[in-house]
Amino acid sequence: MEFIIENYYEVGAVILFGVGFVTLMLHSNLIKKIIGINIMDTAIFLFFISKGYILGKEAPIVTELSKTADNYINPVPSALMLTGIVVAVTTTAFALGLTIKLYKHYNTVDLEEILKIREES
Amino acid sequence: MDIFILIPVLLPIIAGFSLLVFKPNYNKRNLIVISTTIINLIFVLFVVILKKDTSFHIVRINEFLDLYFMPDNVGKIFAALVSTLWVFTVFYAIDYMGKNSNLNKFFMFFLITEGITIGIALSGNLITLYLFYELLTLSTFPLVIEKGSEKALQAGKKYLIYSFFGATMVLFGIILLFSQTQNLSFIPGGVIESMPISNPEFYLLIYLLLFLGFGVKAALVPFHSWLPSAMVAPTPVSSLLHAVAVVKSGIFALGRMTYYILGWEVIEYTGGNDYMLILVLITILMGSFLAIHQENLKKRLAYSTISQLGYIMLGLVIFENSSYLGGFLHMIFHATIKITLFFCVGAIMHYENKTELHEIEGIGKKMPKTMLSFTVASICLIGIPPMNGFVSKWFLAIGGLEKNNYIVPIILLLSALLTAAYLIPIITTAFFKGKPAHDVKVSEPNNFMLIPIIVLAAVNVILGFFPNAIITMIQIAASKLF
Amino acid sequence: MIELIPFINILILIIFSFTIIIIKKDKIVKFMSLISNLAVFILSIFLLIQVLDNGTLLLNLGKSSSLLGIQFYVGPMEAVLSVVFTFVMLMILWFSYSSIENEISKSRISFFYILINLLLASLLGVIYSNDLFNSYVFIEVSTLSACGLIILKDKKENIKATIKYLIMSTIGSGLVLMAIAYVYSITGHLNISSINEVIISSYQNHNNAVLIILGLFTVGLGIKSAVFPLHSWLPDAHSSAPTPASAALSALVIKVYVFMLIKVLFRMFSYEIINDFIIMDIILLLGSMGMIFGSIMAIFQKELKRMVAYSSVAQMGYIVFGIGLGTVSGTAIAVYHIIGHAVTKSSLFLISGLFIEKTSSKKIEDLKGIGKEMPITLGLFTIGAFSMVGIPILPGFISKWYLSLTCIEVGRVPLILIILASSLLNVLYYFPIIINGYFGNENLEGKIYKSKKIELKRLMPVFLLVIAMILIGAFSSRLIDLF
Amino acid sequence: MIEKDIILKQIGKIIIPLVQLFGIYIIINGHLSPGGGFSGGAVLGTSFIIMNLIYGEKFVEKFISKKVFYKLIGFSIISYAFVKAYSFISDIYNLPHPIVGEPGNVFSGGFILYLNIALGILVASVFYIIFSIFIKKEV
Repeated sequence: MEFIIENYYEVGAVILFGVGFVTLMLHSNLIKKIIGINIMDTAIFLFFISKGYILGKEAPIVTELSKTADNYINPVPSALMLTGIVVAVTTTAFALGLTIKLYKHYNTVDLEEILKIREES
Repeated sequence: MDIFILIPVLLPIIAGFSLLVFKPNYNKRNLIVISTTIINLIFVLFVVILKKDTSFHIVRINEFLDLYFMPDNVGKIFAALVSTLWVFTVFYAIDYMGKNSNLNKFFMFFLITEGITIGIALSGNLITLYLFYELLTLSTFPLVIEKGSEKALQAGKKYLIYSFFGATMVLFGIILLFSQTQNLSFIPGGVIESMPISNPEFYLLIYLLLFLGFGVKAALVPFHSWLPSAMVAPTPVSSLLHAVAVVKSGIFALGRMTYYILGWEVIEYTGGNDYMLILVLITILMGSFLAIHQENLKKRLAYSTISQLGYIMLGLVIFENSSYLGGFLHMIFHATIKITLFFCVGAIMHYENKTELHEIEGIGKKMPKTMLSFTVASICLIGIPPMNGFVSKWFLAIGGLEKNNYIVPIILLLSALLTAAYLIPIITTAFFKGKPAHDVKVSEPNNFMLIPIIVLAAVNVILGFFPNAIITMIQIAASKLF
Repeated sequence: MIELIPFINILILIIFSFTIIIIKKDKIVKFMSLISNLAVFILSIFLLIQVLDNGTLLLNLGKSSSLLGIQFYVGPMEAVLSVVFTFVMLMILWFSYSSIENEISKSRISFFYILINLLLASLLGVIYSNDLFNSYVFIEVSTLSACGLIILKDKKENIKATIKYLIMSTIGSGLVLMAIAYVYSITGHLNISSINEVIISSYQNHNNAVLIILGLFTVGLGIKSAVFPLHSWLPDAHSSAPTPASAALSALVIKVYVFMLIKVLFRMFSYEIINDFIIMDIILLLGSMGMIFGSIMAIFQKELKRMVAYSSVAQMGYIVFGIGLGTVSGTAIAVYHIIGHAVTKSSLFLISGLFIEKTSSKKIEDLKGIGKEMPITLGLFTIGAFSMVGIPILPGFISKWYLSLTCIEVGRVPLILIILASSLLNVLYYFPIIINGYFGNENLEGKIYKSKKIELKRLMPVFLLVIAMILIGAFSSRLIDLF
Repeated sequence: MIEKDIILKQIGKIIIPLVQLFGIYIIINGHLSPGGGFSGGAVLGTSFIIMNLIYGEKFVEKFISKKVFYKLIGFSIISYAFVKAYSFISDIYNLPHPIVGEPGNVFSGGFILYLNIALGILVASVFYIIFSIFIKKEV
């Protein structure tokens, strides 16, 4: 129990990841799947950033040059996750675009129904 | 000068592809095909007579993919046999296949197959042999399905699947072997130097894999059924396939494997040959028994081939000097005999359009020379002295007795009886049934067809009387082994 | 200057790809993408020579220490792979010049070349990069551009295939990113070499974490590279894409992820660590299953491109199998098979594209008698199929041979049976096409003879690919010794 | 398109320039204070999106047409690549010794200002283009 409370960022991130993963796997609705992907990605961002966070230290924005590196949190994970966010945004946009297109062709966003249509045809 | 060895292999292949490229007409094509085979025969004889046991490396990719040729006595005899019989077959095939314009492809593969078979004969290590062995399957496959009918395609598929199954087993064996010895060259007595070997079970596995794998092409009994089905091919093809190229390549590969790769001492130590002996004896008997029940002449001969191949394989599972000699002799004699028989049956098929036993009543009066040749060849195959079949069977029986294996001569005798039982009916039906002689107009086949038949029949007789030249050559090879 | 080549390669491709956005004329677009790919190919050859002469090349961008900057690591494997990949891509591009109009509407042609350039850039990025996160970004770029390539052909099935692919590979990249996060959290590094140093000294303290990392990487990259039970997106995606795109996808894209897996397993961890964990056996199992089931499923396919795509699944099985053996030689053969299969499968896909174009049917049964109408094309197909089946000298045989030897080396002799069974199964689905193509007459009867011969100009790239394949087979021992 | 409410239009007139200015501020001050190309570009792009929503697409096209957006993407990315590549290759203004911006002086910090601007333009254009593709359903 103590372990969980101490590492509540990680535990939260892993739970969130699980939620996202389950959403992605179990829902056949494409929009929900995309939401699931986003939750998953967010969980990873949280996990990653929490690795760089050090309690009681500031964001690494240099306003006074006198402060040394010890005063700041680790900026590398945050910088990486910025890229990660961009990637996630791109993927989401692409997936949404595809969904719109799919809806135009099949009149449904339910992936299982769409897969069924293929088998029939 | 060593590159000379390559010519017999490459010449037919190049000539074959030239047929595809230049698309010659009927006469030119015949000229090309005939001249190629004859020139190739001359080259092969050159190699046989002139070349000592030298090797020629084609390409060396790495320690195992090292392709090279090394004609030794065994390979030379096989190469000479193949190229000689090919000449006869070419003449026969030109007449048999007729003037169909679409035959360039057929003759292309026909020539390529010759090159590949000679490649098998001359190859100097197991991997080269395996490469040509696979290529042989691929190049003979179009010949088998020449007719293009559904039945032919079915037979072709069967042939392919069996062959590749066998080749896969062989490959498995080669891999296992290579991992142990790092050497796949043909060395008389085998590549394994240290006797006794430490892990006989492993070598037993290798031996069984290789024997059964090559045995597919040699029509060993559990894997024999492709051979009768492949009878849908045109007669020149089936005669070559079954008498010379394919099955003999299987046998030849088995011989190489037994005596030149694993070495008979190793095999005897593992005891693998005892298991195989049982299979071989079954092959002999089963082929004969099945042959008796065939109405179709070609099928009858096909099952007879299976049985005769068993004889040859006897020489590969009983490690005795005379067995080796007998097996090798029978490989040569069976080739000449069986090709004669097939040619006769093919002539009947081609000119009279008769394929079944009961249809050929009185055919001996119509085609006396053909059927006489058939009779001579049959007598040879049954092994009545002093025909050539007798010589080889004699040595085989002696070999069995030297090993105190009395079942071998018994089975040989029994099978000789059975051989008579399935060949004599053909002769009696042809000569003594049907209309009386003076009613029938004699109409022999074309000379293109007839001359090969008669010459081959004569060769059989001559070989029976004077086998010594060949026996000496084989003895030289055998002396290195025993 | 020459040590900057990896960076310049990627830079050239990206700059040209975005220059294409501004240009309107298709001819110039094609020309530009050709120029950039050719330049990259030539530079890769220089890079290979450099690496062979001077050994592994480490490029720290900005010449800073490896701790902060992005590091490119170009060993012999990477150099050879980049030469092969750029060569294959160049041939695919060459092929596409004459055929792309048939499959893609005119307004989208420039997109095709943008995406191809971007794809190659990201693939090279994954190959070169020695930095986990950088690799991740490149992986994402390659996935998205691959999706883009599939969707270019505006049909129902393409959209469906793309969405399937996208969702699956998003799961994959999510898992990979999670794995990267774990790695970062236990080592504090993103540079593969630095991680290795830390992990070797301290992996026993993090046994569970290492297992989780390995599992996440294997599953994540496994999804992306269509390792057997995770392959379900591949046949749809690769068979519905435009022909040059499916060639690129099947020959290059899935390979890169496997190569990434190799880097992770053997460079980030090491052989000693990896063999302590159960993961190698699982990878071996997945590979064996892929080899068998991929082939079995290919046998039941009725469409040519789907069959070739399933054959890719089987061939991925070989690569994964080589990795799973967990030895240096196994890895070398896996990389060799990546190369051999890249060349073979791209030529097979391009040829099947030609068949489909000329017969205007996707079905295998409509290919009967095709050998009489397109003899040379089917001849090239035959050589490719021979390599798949494993006729000696061709690359397929050599990988099988060495895989078998490695099996014996590690004492797993029964596994050879799987290799052999798989190659027999390959015979079962490639040979009927060839046989029916050359010897089946049914489709020709009652038809006017329609010449479907393809101009030699269009066949040239396929020719070159086949020649390259034979060369790869012929120089196999030198190649494998490099790795 | 349905005519939007007058309040929206009038407020928009005031808000949108402010938003755009704010976006540009974030971009330009990226190397001195929190912010940068991506966040500023996102703000800037959003302003175009709002413009599109309130006044319709034609209104935006009057200022910047779609083709220009595409070209902006191309140019900004190419120039970004060139500048950053130059910095990588020549080792000027690169890690681990980046030139640190001086608070208050916009033209400091080496290439970072230019890179931020290019990135900002890129992000803004991409955001707007994605939005316009979605709203017109011409995916």
